[in-house]
Amino acid sequence: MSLASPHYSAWALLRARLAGSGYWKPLWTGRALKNHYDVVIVGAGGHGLATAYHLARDHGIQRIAVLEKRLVGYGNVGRNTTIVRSNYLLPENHYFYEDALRRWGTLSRDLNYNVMYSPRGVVDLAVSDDEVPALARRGNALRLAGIDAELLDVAALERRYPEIAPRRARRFPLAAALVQARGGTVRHDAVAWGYARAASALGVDIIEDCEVTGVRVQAEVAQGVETNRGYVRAERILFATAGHTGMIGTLLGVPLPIETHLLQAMVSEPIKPFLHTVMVSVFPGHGETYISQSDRGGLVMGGHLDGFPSYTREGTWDRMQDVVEGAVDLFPQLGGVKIVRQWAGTNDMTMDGSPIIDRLRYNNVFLNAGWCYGGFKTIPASGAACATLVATGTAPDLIKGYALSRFASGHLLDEPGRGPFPVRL
Amino acid sequence: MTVLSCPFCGVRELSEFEFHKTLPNAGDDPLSATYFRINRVDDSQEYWQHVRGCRAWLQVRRNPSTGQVLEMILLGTRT
Amino acid sequence: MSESLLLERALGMRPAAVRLVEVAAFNVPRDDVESLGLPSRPGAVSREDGGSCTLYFAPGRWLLVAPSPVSETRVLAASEWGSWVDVTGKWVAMALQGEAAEWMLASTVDLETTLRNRDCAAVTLFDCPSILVREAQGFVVWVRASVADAWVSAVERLGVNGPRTV
Amino acid sequence: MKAAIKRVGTRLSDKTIQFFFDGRVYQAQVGDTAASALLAQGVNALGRSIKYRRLRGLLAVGPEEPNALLTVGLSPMVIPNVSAPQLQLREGLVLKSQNRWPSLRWDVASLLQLGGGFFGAGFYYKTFMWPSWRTYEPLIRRLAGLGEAPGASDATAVSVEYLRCDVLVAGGGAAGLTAALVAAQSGARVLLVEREPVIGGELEFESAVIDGQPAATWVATTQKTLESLGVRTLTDTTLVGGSEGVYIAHREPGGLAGHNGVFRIRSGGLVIAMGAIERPIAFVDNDIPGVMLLGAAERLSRRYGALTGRRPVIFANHQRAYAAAARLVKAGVAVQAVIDTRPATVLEQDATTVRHYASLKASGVLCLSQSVVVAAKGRRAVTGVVIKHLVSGQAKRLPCDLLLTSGGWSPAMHAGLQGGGVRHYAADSGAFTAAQQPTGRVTVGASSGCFELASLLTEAARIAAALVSDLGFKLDSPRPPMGLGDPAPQLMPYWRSPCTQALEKRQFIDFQNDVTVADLRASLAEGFIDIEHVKRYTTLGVGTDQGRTSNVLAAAILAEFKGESIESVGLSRPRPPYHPMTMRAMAGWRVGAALRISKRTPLHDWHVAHGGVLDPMGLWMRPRFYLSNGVDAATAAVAEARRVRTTGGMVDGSTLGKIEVVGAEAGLFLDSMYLTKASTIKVGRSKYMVNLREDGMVLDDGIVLRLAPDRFIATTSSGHAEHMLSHFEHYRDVDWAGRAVTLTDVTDAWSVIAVAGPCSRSVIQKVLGSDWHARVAALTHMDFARGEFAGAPLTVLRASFSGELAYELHIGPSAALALWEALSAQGLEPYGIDALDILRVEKGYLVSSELNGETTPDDLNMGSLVQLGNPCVGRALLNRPAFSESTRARLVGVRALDGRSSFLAGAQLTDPSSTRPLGYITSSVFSPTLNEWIGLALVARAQAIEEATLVARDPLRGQETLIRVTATVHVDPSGERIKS
Repeated sequence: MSLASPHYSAWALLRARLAGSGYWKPLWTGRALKNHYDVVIVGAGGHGLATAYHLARDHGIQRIAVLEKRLVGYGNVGRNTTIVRSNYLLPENHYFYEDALRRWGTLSRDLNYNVMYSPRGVVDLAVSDDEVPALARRGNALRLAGIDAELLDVAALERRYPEIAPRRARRFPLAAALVQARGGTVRHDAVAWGYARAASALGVDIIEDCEVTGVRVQAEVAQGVETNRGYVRAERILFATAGHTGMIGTLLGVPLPIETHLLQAMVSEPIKPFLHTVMVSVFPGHGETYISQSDRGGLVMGGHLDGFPSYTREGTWDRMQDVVEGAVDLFPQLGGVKIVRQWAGTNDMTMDGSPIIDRLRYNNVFLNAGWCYGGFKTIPASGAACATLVATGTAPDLIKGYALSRFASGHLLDEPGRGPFPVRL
Repeated sequence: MTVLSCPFCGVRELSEFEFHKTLPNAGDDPLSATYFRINRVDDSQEYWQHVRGCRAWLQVRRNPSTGQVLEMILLGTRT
Repeated sequence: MSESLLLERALGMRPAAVRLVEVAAFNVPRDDVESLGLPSRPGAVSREDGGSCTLYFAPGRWLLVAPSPVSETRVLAASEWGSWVDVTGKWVAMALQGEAAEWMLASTVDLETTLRNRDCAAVTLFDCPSILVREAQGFVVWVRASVADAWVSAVERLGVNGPRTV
Repeated sequence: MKAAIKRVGTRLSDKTIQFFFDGRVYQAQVGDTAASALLAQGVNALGRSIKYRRLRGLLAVGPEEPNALLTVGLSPMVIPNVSAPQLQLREGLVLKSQNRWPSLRWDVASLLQLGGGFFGAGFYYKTFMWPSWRTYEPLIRRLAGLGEAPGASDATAVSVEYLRCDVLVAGGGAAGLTAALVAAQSGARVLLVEREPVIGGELEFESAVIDGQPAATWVATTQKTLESLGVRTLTDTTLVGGSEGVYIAHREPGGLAGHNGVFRIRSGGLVIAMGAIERPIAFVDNDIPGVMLLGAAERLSRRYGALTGRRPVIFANHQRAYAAAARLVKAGVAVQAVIDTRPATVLEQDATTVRHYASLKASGVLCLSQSVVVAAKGRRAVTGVVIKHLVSGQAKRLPCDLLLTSGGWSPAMHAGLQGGGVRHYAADSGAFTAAQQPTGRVTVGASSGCFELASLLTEAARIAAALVSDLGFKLDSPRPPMGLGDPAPQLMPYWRSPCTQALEKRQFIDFQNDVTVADLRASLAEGFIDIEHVKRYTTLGVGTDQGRTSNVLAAAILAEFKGESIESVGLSRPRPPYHPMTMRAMAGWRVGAALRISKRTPLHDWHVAHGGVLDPMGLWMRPRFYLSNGVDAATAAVAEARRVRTTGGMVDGSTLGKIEVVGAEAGLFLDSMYLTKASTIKVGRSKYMVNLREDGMVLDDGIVLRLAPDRFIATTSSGHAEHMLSHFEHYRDVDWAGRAVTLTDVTDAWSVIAVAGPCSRSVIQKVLGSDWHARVAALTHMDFARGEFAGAPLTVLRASFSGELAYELHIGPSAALALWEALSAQGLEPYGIDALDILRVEKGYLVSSELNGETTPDDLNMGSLVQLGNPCVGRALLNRPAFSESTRARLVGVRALDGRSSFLAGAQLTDPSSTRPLGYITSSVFSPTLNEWIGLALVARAQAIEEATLVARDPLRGQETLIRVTATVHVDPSGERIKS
């Protein structure tokens, strides 16, 4: 009997129905930890798993282990607000995020796992005419790069998204919106599970409950990792540990341009779908809200960081309040709808707001980190590009901008011009 | 973490305070001081401002894994 | 608005009726602060004859509420250890009296903790930067002039939809 | 509608009211909930589940109810998902069942359940991939959700009240009341919050005697005692969040948003006494309407007399079943049978149960031990049960119209797990409790896994005494209340009845989300083994009820399948809020216009009265333009700007940030903050200065005035004022601590009226009078003079935002209006922010479009200032190689090549032959002076050459304009006007 997860399809569902129990198999197999790998990836989140998948699929690397302290997909890949988009201002970012967005389009079929990519549109609302030039600058940059973007005035907004009632009197009246129609949402957990399943099928060992505690180095070459299950030799090591990246830097004695902050999200009780897009609004006086409605009917919301370094995964009440204030301002009809759950993830915030995919101190140690708010939406692109970096030792053009050296050289990728502060609300 | 104790104002809700940055502990050169951090899960030196209170700048030592405040210094004075 | 509430918005906007001075020391605490007639305990309020008072509202910072311009000698003395800045017009006074005063404030601040062991506190009330002062009867709130209207609207909203729901 | 017989219950009055449910009129008594009134009138089915749309009745009486959720009101003014057992009826209330079409009884989509198991956990991940999910999603979304989405605004402000106490007691049952009493007697200030409209908890129906009084009397006495000790009690109020001394409680009387309020409670200690949630037992078709929790039935019976005449079978695994059965019989409920999973010997462990057992037998109630219900029978309502003896395996069928189940209780311990606190599992009671609580937080009563009254009272008193003692209160030998209630449960954990694997898909665990035993099995088979994975894969516990009735049951069944202990399976982590909370309650008073405060200048009312069109700019309200100058912004602004250049105008600049910097070292401090030196400014003079951020980017610019050798005023741009103040304060407090410099925010202490244009000098001279005449005349560019106007301090600064001869009048706010009106009386017209923008772009002056946090001084053509070598904040990082590359953008002026076409800020600039951006337009205006569109742009240094031709590409707005690069100053490059 094969241990491998069978191909998924409507036919398979029917066959499983006829076959009774035993038809479906674990998505990834809990293989034993071996003592030597070509590549050890630390962190079975979206980036680690996607990189493992691409290393095995695109580069034919045989012996790959993904070591995970807790569970597959237990970190930010399963804690975000599921938004995907590529409407970034800077070319280094928008080409990369666009690569991801294109891959989202076919990922379900590539992985044979439905990740429910829903290109329902991402609408960035402007609450003042003063914001329009910046939106236009971004949208025009996108259009010239061949990426979809539309600028809607209030009248167009009203036609397209009447649910937001753009002409309603508000403290900050809506002025315009930048829309990326191909942006949308993806079922977050499915991404981790789908990659884990596909990587496992290609022979990748996914080892849960395996914490990496140190790196063994000899003559400036990393030899392997110490884990709570013993030492594992590794030819190459990739760290993809999101909120715990700062500690990895400290472990290796390399200060990193990263602080770990909490980002929370919350969901309402399910109601009949009325919001068929993703709305994003930033309000003057410390406030941001992004809101969408899931296919279950719950309103999924998020906003700013909690605002101080934290690993607690317990979001502050005040930030939840702040996000909900914004949501009620955008949709006053939601006043009587109840919030049922709030949660938080630990985000690896860099000092310019853009990620880092690069070597880390040693020639055979790599880092995939600094995802700030944007980690989930890049997973397919990050996995492919990072796999190339790890396999060939050379960063593909798409991620050349994400080198650690950019802070010293000044080639910063500071989308909002916020400067070297993860938090400035 | 729900409150902080301002050395001048006493116990106030967290929302009155704003975190600014972790202390430049990765080196004194401007590049390190501006961008690079030594992240410890149990001990973080930070600048905060009691911006919606007395506006004092504070140096706060915290355990970011628990939120526990280990030390709180009122800045702006030279002793 | 509740009848028992007296909301005044007079002091700050009346020209020459009152001078406001913010005093800031280079260093805190300083031994000679009291010799200059400034209260030295955080949150202390000292009141003088003639209606002037001094609020110790932030580390090394005092707000002097004086009926007349501050004397030249005090200003000169300050240059040794700090500064005196005329801020007349920066703060507007709101007097809250009557039994409604406490619950009105309770809809925006934990009054007891904020004023524990002190008579004044720099605090954000209804999102407005304010200095809250406990008076013999009720409170005086010094609100930043640019948000005084916002403060009054917030209080007026409470009159219709007061926090006393129980 | 048949006339209902008057029911008797602790919460009912005789007065009858009418309400509507799914279009029919029903009668109720005042005090009834929607659930009690409907059940009393034989309405069993109250909703449909979210996934399979199974017809469902009431399961529980509390916020844990997963099934009976109703929509209240008429479209579009509806409130969805209101828990029927918590909804207090009012006259004429309109209720609707949810998630069904066309009716609750006949629902088309319920055909989905025919595929039961097919649509089980993981279904969606395995299909709908071709051609894409988007093909199917709209149809699937049509079936999503529970209640109707409200269509009308429901965002009125909700009151917020800050409360302070020493001990917050959450829950007013026997344990909570005892804890409150002990704490209050110690002198601690106690606040008690109770979710129900009355206190008492289970004492409302439990047969108990406390301190020699019947339970109801003890509750009443205790309430009086608490009152006399100053304890404030908030009923209808639930603890929803918070930890470590700040807690949030939500008051929602009648189970309906509308009169709700939020309490923000600061407390030294927290006593969690929130009771426990009864959990069902899994058996086949345990979700048919009429299958209900035993405790729910007790409440319905006692509070509302809603079950009289019904014929229930009781199925449980503990002693309490017999006491409950006896009470139901006494209340006129024809209990058919008590099915107990345990051996008969357990019954003999206490005399009370023996007595109940005997009396039940005598009443003709069938009592079976070691027996279980394996299946409920019935289609739309339960009509019978199939019972099986656990030892003999014999099965039989019993008719009934209600099936009351109880598998024990899960302590409500959400609040005990925030901010530290771990879970502990007690195998004997099948209860998870919170352990290792941080200081100041304790759990008592059923919340702590204590289910027997006598010991519960003693323990609650002991724990409360220890808590107040930790908090520093003295207590002389607390005397705990002595009580006797229902016997200890003697519970033997029992989770699910045996069935074939094929039927497991009808053993429901999470009713709202249709998670069945089969789903748990499937989840494990597919490798989702950890409870957190199971939750995510099956959607267990993610509904409105957050799995309150299902979590422990699911853990137990997983433990069975995995061959592990329940403790090692654990529960998924509970998340706040502990109880669903409306969004408007969360928003409190920050709704509508009050979302954020509005800042106003002293001239606000004048602008409004004179046709100023005010828009938010940050938190400020500022006039964009005046209707007196044109019907729309574009027309008016051009007219206003033209007038400034030809005659003059005035603008309200009060929003400018102002910081007074004082002290012997003030100049040196400012030197460290600005690219150029302030210490070289002469007294009475001012200077245009630029700040850098730590990373070298230009942060802000402004004019610095030197009032005295040791006194400066630094002005900042309006939008950056708050940040700049903090930035200055940071350096003052960190690097300049104790040095001779102080900072005082004087933004609101000075109103600013900027008067610009050829007539400005003469108008000011006229208005200020003869005293000022010569002084104003003597001012050269960047000079200022100080004095008084109308009793307020006045500074007249000759400086220009507009490139005209211009003066900034800094005036004490008390005289701002007088000065403005005096200027107006001299014929000076106001202009708005849009006109100001035109004037400054004509002169190439910068605003936030150019100071966007991405530009170095060199990018903004201020390289010469850097060359001066002042070692200020941010300067050290300006030497990075990227900043001098030829692709790095630099500020230039731009105009249309044809001198006519328009272009807009935000257009990208490219070579005519390429679409690769080389820069973008930061600002653009129609210049009335030049009669053409002009702008500023950031363009790659290689192309930032005057007269270079570029294309402004604006595909978003369908514009493409050939432009030429110019100098940044479009009008009066030699500055003749300023100097005039």
